[in-house]
Order: sequence, then C-alpha cells, then structure tokens
Amino acid sequence: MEAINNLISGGGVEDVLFNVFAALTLLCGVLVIANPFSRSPVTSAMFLVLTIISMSGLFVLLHAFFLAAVQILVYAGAVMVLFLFVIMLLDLKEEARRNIKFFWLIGGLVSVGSIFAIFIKSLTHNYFEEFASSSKLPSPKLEGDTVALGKLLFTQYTLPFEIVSVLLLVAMVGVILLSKKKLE
Amino acid sequence: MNMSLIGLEISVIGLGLVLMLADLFMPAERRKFVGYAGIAALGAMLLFSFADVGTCSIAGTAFNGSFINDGISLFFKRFFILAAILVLFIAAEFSDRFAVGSVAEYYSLVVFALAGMLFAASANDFVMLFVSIELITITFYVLVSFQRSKLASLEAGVKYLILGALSSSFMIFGIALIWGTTGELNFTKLAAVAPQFETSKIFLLGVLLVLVGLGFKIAAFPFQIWAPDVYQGAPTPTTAFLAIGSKAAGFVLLLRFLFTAVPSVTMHWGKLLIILSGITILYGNLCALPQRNIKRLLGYSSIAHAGYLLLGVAALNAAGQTAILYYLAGYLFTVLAAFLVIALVLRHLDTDDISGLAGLGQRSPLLAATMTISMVSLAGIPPLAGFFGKFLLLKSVVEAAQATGNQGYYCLVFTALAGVVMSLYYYFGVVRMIYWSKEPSDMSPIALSPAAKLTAWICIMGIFWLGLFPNSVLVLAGEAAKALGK
Amino acid sequence: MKNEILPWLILFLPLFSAAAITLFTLRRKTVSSLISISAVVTGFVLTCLFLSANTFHPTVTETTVNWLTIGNLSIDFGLKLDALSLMMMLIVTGVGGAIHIYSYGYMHDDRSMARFFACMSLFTFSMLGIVLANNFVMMFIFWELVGVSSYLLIGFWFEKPSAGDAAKKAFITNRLGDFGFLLGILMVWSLLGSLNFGALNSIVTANSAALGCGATLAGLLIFCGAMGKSAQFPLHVWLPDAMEGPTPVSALIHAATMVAAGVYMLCRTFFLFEHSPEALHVIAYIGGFTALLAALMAIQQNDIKRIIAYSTLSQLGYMVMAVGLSGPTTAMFHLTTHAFFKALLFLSAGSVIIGMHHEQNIWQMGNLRKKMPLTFLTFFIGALALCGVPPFSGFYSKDAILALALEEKNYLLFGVALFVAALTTFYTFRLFFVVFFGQEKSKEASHAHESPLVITLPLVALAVLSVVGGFIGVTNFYGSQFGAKHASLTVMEQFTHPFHDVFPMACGIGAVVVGLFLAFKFYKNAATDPLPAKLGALARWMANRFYFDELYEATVIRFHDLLAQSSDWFDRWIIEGACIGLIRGGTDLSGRALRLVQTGNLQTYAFLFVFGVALLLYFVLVK
Amino acid sequence: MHIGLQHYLAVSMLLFCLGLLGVILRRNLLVIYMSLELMLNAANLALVSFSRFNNKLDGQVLVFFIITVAAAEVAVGLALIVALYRKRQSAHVEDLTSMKL
Repeated sequence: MEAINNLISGGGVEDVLFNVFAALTLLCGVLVIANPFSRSPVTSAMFLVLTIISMSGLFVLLHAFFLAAVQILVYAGAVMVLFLFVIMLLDLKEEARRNIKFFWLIGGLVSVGSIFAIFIKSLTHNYFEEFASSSKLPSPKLEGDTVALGKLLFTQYTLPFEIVSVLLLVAMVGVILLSKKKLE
Repeated sequence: MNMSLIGLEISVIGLGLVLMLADLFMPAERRKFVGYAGIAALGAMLLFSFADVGTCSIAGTAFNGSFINDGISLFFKRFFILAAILVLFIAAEFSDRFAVGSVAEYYSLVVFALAGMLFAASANDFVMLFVSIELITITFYVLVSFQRSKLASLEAGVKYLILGALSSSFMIFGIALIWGTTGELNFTKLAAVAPQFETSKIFLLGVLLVLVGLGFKIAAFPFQIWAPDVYQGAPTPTTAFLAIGSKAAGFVLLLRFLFTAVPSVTMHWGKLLIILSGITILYGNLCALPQRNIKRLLGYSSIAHAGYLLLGVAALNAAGQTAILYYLAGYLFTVLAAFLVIALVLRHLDTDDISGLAGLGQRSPLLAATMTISMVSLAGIPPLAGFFGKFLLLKSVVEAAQATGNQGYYCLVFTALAGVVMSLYYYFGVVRMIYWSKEPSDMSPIALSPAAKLTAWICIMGIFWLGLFPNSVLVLAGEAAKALGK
Repeated sequence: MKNEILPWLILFLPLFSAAAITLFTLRRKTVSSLISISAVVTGFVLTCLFLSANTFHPTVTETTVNWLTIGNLSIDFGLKLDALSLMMMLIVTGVGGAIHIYSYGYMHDDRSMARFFACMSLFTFSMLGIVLANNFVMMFIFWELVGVSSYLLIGFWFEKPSAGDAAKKAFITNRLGDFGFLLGILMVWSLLGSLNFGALNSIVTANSAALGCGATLAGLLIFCGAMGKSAQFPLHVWLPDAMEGPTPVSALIHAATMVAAGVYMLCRTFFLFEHSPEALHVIAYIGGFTALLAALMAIQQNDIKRIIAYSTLSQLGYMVMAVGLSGPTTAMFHLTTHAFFKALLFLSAGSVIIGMHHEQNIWQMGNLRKKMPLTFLTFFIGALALCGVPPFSGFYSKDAILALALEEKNYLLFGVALFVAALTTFYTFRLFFVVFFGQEKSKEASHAHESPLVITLPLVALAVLSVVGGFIGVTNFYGSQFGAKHASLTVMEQFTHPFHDVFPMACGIGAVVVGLFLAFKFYKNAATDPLPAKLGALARWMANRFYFDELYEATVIRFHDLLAQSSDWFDRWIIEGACIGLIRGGTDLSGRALRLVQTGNLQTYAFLFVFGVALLLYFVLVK
Repeated sequence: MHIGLQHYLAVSMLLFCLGLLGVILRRNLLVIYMSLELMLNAANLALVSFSRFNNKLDGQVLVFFIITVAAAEVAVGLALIVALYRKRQSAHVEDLTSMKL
C-alpha cells in the first residue's frame, strides 16, 4: 500500500520506469554481445533493436521526445534493417564456436573491467556527488521537442548540418562504388 | 556573421560536385583530365588564399563562434590544399590502376576529404570537430578500400573502419562527458570555465577520451597499431593523403583542443605527453628496422614522425607549436615525394617490396634523386627540410626543459636523437637499394609524364627551400602559432 | 669590397662546380674534371690573394647574412675569417687542389669520372663550410654534408659490395658521433643562449663559470662529434674500411678534409674546453690511446693503403692528444704538416698502385726504386716527414707535441708519444724497404713503370711542402690566434727553434733512430731473404751473429705481434662486435620483437587499442 | 533513493563497456559492428541525460548529428563488409590477416 502511494505521489513512476527501461537496455545489450543460446548475427541484431527501443524509452523519460522518435525511426527502423538485410544477403551461418583463447578473454575482461572501474570511480568522485545532489531533477524548461531542436539546428548548428549533408553524399557515393556489382 | 569566411570551403565542395558530375560528360579515356582540371582549380584557390582580395583569409569567427578563421586555420588550409593538389597529381599517375568507371569519383572523394580537412582547420567547437573529423574519416574508408579488386585494399579498409569507429566512439563519449560537466561545446568558452573543473575526474576522463580519438588520427602510441596495415593495403595515392592530410588534420584539431579548449588541463600533462611522444618515436623506428615492404616501412616511419611532432606538443610552448607547423610543411613535400616515386615505380608490380626500387638510379635518375632526397630529409640530415624541422622541435623541447626544469625533457631529447640514429639504418637501406643493388630484374627506363616530372620537381624544390631558407615559412608558422594563445 | 666578396666566392665555387657537373656535363669527363679542378685551384689562388690583400696579417673578421630568427635565437649564415680558418682554407684548397689535379690522371679511365669530380667538389664545399662557419648550427650542417659526401665518395665503386658496406659504416659511425655533437650543441645553447663562436667566446671569457658544472659534459658531448669525424677510439673503425674508395679520395679524407674536421672543430671551440680540465684530460688520453693502438695495428698490415691509413689514425691521436694537453697551436701545426706529408704519402702510394696495376699487397712489390725513381723519392720524403726526421716538417710538429707533453708534466703521455714515434718509424720503413728495395716479388713489380706527369707533378709540389712545412711560419700564424710561445719568430729561428728544448728533441730523434734501426734490421733482411726455408739454412749462422736479434724476435717482436693481433682482435670483436654490434643487434632484435604485436588480426588490434586506453586512463586518473 | 543523473550515466557507461567487450571478444565483423553501435548509443544516452540535467538542448543536437553520422558510417561499413565477403567468402576477423608484421 505504501509502495503504491509512493509511486503515485513522488515521481515514483518515473523511477520505476527508469529501472525497467535501464534493465531492459542492459539485458538486451548483454544479449547482443553474448547470447548463450544463439551465436547467430540475426539474434544479435534483433536484440540490438530491442536495446534501441528500450533506450528510446529512457529518452522519453529525459524529455527528449524528438530524439526518442528518431531513435526508433532511424536506428531501429533504418539502420538495423540495413544490418538485417546484409545478414540475409550474405547468408551468414552461425558463428562457429571456435575455442576462445583464454588469454584474450581474460585480457579483454580485465582491460574493459578496469576502464569500467575508472568510469564508475570518476562518477562517484566528490565533485560529482555535490553536482548531482544540488541539482535534483530540474523542472524541464526546455523540452526536447521538434520545434526547439529545429530552431537550434538551423541557427546555431547550420554549418555542421550542411557538412553532414556532404557526408551523406560521400557515404552514398562510397556505398555505390563499393557494392556496384561490376566495375569494368 | 560573415558568410564569406567560408568561401574557400564552399568552393572546394563545389569543385567536388563538379568533378563528380564531369564524369558523366567525359569519355572514359580522357578522365585523367578531370584530375588536372581539379588540380588547376585547387591551384587557383591556393593562390586566392594568398591574395589579399579574397575574404577567406580574413580573421574572424562565424556561426556563433563555431567556425573560426585565424592564423593557424589559414596556415593549415593552405597546407591541405597544397597536399590535395600533389595527391591529385599522384592519383592521376596512378589512375590506370583503378577501375575505369571510378576514376573521377576518386578525385571528387579526395576533394571532399579536403573539404573535411578545411573545416577541421577552422573547427572551434566540438560539433564541428566531430562532424569534420567524421567527414574525413568516412571519406577515407572509401578511399582506402577503393581498389576493391585487391583483397589487401579491402582488408585495410575494414581494419581502418572498425578501429576508426572504435576511436570515434571513445571520442564522442569524451565529448559527452566534457559537455556534461562544463555545459560548453565552444572551445573559447570552454577555456574560460575549464580551470574550475580541473579537479573533476569525470571532466578529465572526457578530455582523455577525446585525446584517444585524436591520437588515433595521428597514429600516436598506444593508438598507432592500425597505421602499418592500412598504409600497406590502401592504394598509394590514398596512403599519401592519409600520411599527410589525415595526420595534419589530427594535429590541427589536437593543437586546438589542447591549447585553445583545455589549456589549463594540458599544462599539467607535460609528463604524459613526454612519455607518449618518446614511446611513439621508439615504436615507429624499431618496428621499421626489419621492414622490407616499402609502404609498410613508411607506415612505421609515419608513426615515428607522429612521435617527433608530439615533441612540439609536449614542449607546451609557442616554439613547439611553431615547430610542429614547420615540420608538417617539410613533411608534406618529403612524404609526397616518396609516395610519388612508389606510385610510379611500383604500380605495375604486385608487391611493394623494397627490391622493386632496385636499379632505379639507372632506370630514372629523376625519380631516384627524388626518393633519395626524400629519404635523406626524413632521416633528418641537413640542409634539408627534415633536419630543420627536427632541430626546431628539439630546440623547443630544450627551451621547455629550461623553463620548467623538468628533467624528463632531456630524456625525451635523447630518445628522439636515438630514434633519428636508428632511422638512418632503414632510410639508407632504401637509398642503397636504389643505387647499389645487385642485378635488378627489370632495367627498362621509366617513362615519365610531364605532370609527374613537375610533381617531382615541386617536391624537391619544397624540400630544399624549407631546408635552405626556413625563414619564409617560419614566419608564417610563427604567426599561425600565435593564434593558439597558449 | 673585394674582401667581402672573396671568401663567399671561395666557399661557393666548389658548390657551383658540383651543381654544374651534375646538371650539365655528367656525360663529358674532361670538361667536368676541368670545371672541378679549376674551382678548387681558383679557390686556392683567391685565398692567397685575400691573404696578401690583408698583408698576411689575419685580423678576425666576420661577414654574415642573417639566415633565420627563431624566437630569441638568431642564426646567421656567417663566415669567420681568422688565422685558424684562413690557414685551414689554404690547406683545403691547396692540398685539395693538388689532389684534384692528381685525380685527373688517376681516374682517367673510370667511366664515371664526371660523377667522381662532382662528389669531390661537393666534398670540398662541405669542408670549406666547416672551416668558415661562425656558429654551431652552420658548422653542424656542413659537418653532416661532409658525412653525406664522404658516403658518396667511399661508396664510389659501388659495384663492389665492400665499398657499399664501407660507405654505410663510415656514415653510420659518424652519425653516432654526431648524435653526441648535436646533444652538445643543444646543451651549449641551453646553457649559454647563443651559438655564435664569437659571442660564446666572449660570454665564456667574461664569466668563466658560465658553463658551470655542465662544462665537462658539454665538452665531452661536443668531443663525440670530433671522435666520429677524426676517427678516435672507439669510433675509429670506419677509417681503415674507408680505403675502399679510390686513392685520391683516401688522400682527401686523410689529409685535407674529413678527419681534419674533428681536430679543427676542437681548436675552433677550444675556448669552451679551456674551462674543463676534466674534459681535456679525457680528450688527451683518448688521443694518446688511439695513437698507440693504431700504431700497433699498422705493424701487422700488408696492404699499402691500410698501413698509411693506420698511420693517419695514429697521427690523429697525436693531434687530439695535443688539444687535450691544451695546445691547440701545436695540434693545428701538426695537422698542417700532416696534411702535406700524408697527402704526399697517399698519392705516392696511389702512383705505386697504378704502376703495379692495382696491386696493393706490399709483399707483391719490391725494388720499385729503380722502376719509379720519382715516386720513390717523393715517398721517401713523405716517410721521413712522417717519422719526424729533421729538418722535415713532421719533425717540428712532432717535436712540439713531445715538448708540450713534457711541459704539461704528463710523463705517461710523453712516454706513449715517444713509443709511438718509434713504432711509426718502424712500420713506415718496413713498408718503405719492402716496397722499394729488395727484389721484385711479382711479375707486376718487374713491369712497373713511372706514372705520367699529371700524377707526379702534384707529388713534387707536396714533397716541397713536406720539406719546408715545418719552418715557414705556420706556428706564427696559428700562434697569433691562440697565443703560443713560439709566436713571431723569423723563419731562421723557426728552423732552429726545437733546439731550445733539447731533451724532448733528443728523445724524439732517438725514437726515430731506434725505429729505423729495427726496421732496417728486419726488413732489409726480409727483402733479400723472404723465404723461411732459406732462413732455416742460415739459422745457425744467424743465431750466432744476431743473438740480440733473436732475443728481440722472441720478446719484442713476438710481443708486438701479440699486441698487434690482440688489438686487432679487440677492435674487431669487442669494439665492433660487442659494443657496436650489441647496440645494433639489440635494437634490431627489439624491433623484430616489437613488430610481433602487429599480428594483422583486427581483434588483436582492437584489444591493444582498448588496452592502451585503459593504460592511459589508469596512468592519468588513478596514479 | 531518487533516480538522478548518476544512474543514467551508470547505465550509459555500462552499455559503453558492453559494446567494448563485444568489439574485443566477438569475431564476426557484423557483430563487432553492432557492438560499435552499442557504444555510440551509450554516448547518446549520456548526452541526452546531461542535456536534461544541464537544461540545455545542445547535447540533443549533437545526438542528432551522431545518429546521422552513424547511419552514414553503417552504410559505408556494411558495403565494405559485403565487398569483402564477396571477395573472401568470410566475415570473420581471423581470415583477414594477409598483412602483418
């Protein structure tokens, strides 16, 4: 009863939702890189889609509505479909279970683990605690909606926007050059 | 806001589009001329950047301070355009190795990469930094794997792609952390607030991760591992552009980031930079010693040269920054001379083994002389450009040692000189192969096109000019370095 | 006006000649050689003109052009004209000119003669640059140019792999020394803030403690440069191998240029060393040791050029020792006379080699004095000068060194110098007797003939200089710069001045006599009776008559042999093998080990990348 | 306990390291590439949460650029992998070791 009260009164819904989405994101993330049941790239790709979708849930919690939409539309909708297409096209078999070199496994785990430890350690560094406690979740003055982002994008960030258009052109040319069936 | 500040960039992008379209209207056998037209246009732009009438050489900022035109950006823009011109010359000579239908695309991709470099030279906030570096990198993914009929080219492309994307991820995470703690994306504004975050670990973490991304671009230890493979596998003109353009873009961003955005942090990192520079020099030179593949050898040597250039960063003074600019200018001619010769001599051979250069002294005296001068300059022997650049770098380090009393600087000088002595062995191995090899298999003279001869002469003149009359470029470099502040 | 222009002209004439030959006349041998020869000879004439215009009284002048300014350091491209550089210019252009003329005859049949002369001109240019430089940077640049041009010349006959190896060895050994030299230059610059010799001199003179505790280290680092160029122990290994080049190149390297550069540099920067007795001590002992080592090695050689090469090493040791004993005047004096007689010896040897159709083993020669009388005579003069027989030039300069050692109360080095003097005479006359006396030991020797005029003429000129070089006022000239005690003597006084210090002179002459006697004893015999079988038949008679000889044989000569062999062994295995080889091998091995990291596997690369990031973060954020 | 910036960042960092592990340990080029996307997404999450707690939208604009650039990069990268697969019939990193030492 108390729990439900808390949930209704003190922004508890957001907390619960955060926990749910975060757990989903991480779980699916783990399944992307290490799925105990299948080593097929397709499974990885599908879990990556799930990661992205649950992450867009987190985006919504952070009031980044436009990006949440873009995340689903562009990432899950376009990029991941591209991945799946390629996987189908190449007709990739399951990654054979080659015997993992123990040295690499341990070395990789240790170095990534230490990077993570340093990350977390810097998170709990004194400055940060102060910063985080003083600024409790501020009431959103700025909503991450299309209008606000669009304004910023076409005033402050026009130049990068244009450069990205060149980049897309280059990517297009590049893809055509690399995958054209026949180059005489 | 003065839009004409980006005149140079707009014209370069325009040129890229024109070159791409020109392909449609040109008969296949005349596509070499697309390259020459591009060279002519870039040459005009280069002249334009020196003329006072142009507005692209006016100092100022645009787009709310995210784009900056100052001494250093102008210096690097000229540098990049010159590099692109010479690379296009090399590409024109090499073009018969590409699939016929794709030659013009190659030129236009080079020009688009150039546009990315120009933006990088002017980037003054993290968004510009990220976007311009990605434009360069993604273009290079395509350029590296351009000879897709060759497995090596594709393999190099994939290696560059995965490691490049990895370093981008680190960099973007670093940018996120920096922005998150300070709330600033603009370098100039960041410099004002950075000192109060110096103790924040998460901020320092962000700065380090950005350094990882930039360290990858310049191939500095411990992010140097990709260089030899990619240099070896990529088509020779791409390798040339990678060695000079991409590396210089990394350096201009590194200088801006370290000395404009977070100078207060950088000043504490002398020791770190000393160690990185020293190890980079040793790694590059040691690995190059037993190397027989000439492109791979130059890959290792480019790691060593990144180490030398880092000397100037580690010195943390204006003299060091000036020396970097000067050294890069010399390196431009030297490296492009070497790759020109490699492109011309080895293009019809399957291997890049050093023995392909055997008998070059008789086959083509001009190319032999070009390669020799290039190697001698890389080895840092006076009176060529390479010597002078190294001298300036060492001098700046000695100055730093005097100013700070840090003994580590003297160790660094020693390391650098030891590296120079080691490098003699393999550079002179190349010279020896050119003139003094026993029974080369192929002794047919190499016919050179006028354009190739011109390029060779430009490179030779550049190397000698920078070595004999350093003052002219030194003044430019000194002016440019002033723009960085400290 | 004339004075301003002349030195620049002298300096750049050889460069123009090198450029002209490379660019235009590479296919025309005669024109090329004429251009090159006239450039050097004109340089010599102009130097003489310049001297006479200044009434043979050099005052220190500098003409400079600002070359570049970096921060507060301004580097000039400047020429320093004083007694030291002017005399050196005379040597470089004069002796160099003689060698150039000689080369015309020597290289006449070589198909790349034009390339040869282009390199020779470049070499001369570089050397003149070192001589005239008024600051460290400029000197270093020309220093390296000498290295490069010597690389080109030593490897001139690149068809022979040994020539290529020798060239590379010379270059890399030199660079090893230059490594220290550059460090020294940077150190001097960081301590004193200037690189101009004049400015440095005044700084050091004004405040002798300006260098502080760095004086010794800086001095020794700079000495490293001289060690490379002047082939001092342990960097001497390149010099004997450099014999792979054509004989005129050897003469040029050994007499007038390259090896002289090191000693010259030490004298030029002597003001820095004056403040560090420790550095001078090290220099003196290294010089003495080199002299001894080289002389011992010379005894066991059979190649005519190699014997002379080792003698150069030994004489260079003398010079360096003299510098170390604070006697730059003496060192330069010996350098000057040595330039004359060593060029003479080499060129005479070259003449012999031509006469012998490129046979260089002395045991294939013999009795050449009949066949090549002029060469015999000039070689004899050179040998006498080298050994220090009065009144030949070598006598005066060697005597000055002996006197200097005594004066400095360094009895050990005095003894070494004396011993080396005896050895020098011994091996020189061993060579002399075997080559010119006795019987012909091969067909070539019986068919030998005198060389043409273009070769013998420079020999005669150098012979004259070797005779009179000791007393024509060389020390006066240098003394005006370094303030030696023999300054401003007349020629006649010069001629007799050694007699003021009777003891060292007597010792010196005594050493010569002993050496000569031994050489005569052994090699006069060896020439007439070369075969051991015959020796065996005469053994008893010999044993009775030459009891002392046998004793010598058993002790002194055996000991000599042993010493010579062991020093050769030491040289080959310890210095070259262990020290240099270990460094090289170690570097090579670590290179090979390091690149195992580059497995080509993307996964490994990614792992190393991430590992690098982890290290970086750990190093900065945790430690 | 209230959910703050730290929690979001912790998730983001964890995700980043997961991606890193994937890059190091998986052998299939496509999966490696997906792991890289995971890392980029982690950066996006960090930026968005910073944006929320700093009350500035610049971070979100940067995310927009990252997504765009990532899409371009994916397109080129996949084309490259496809070209390689055609040539080599493999998408495994162990098979790409023709250049080494």
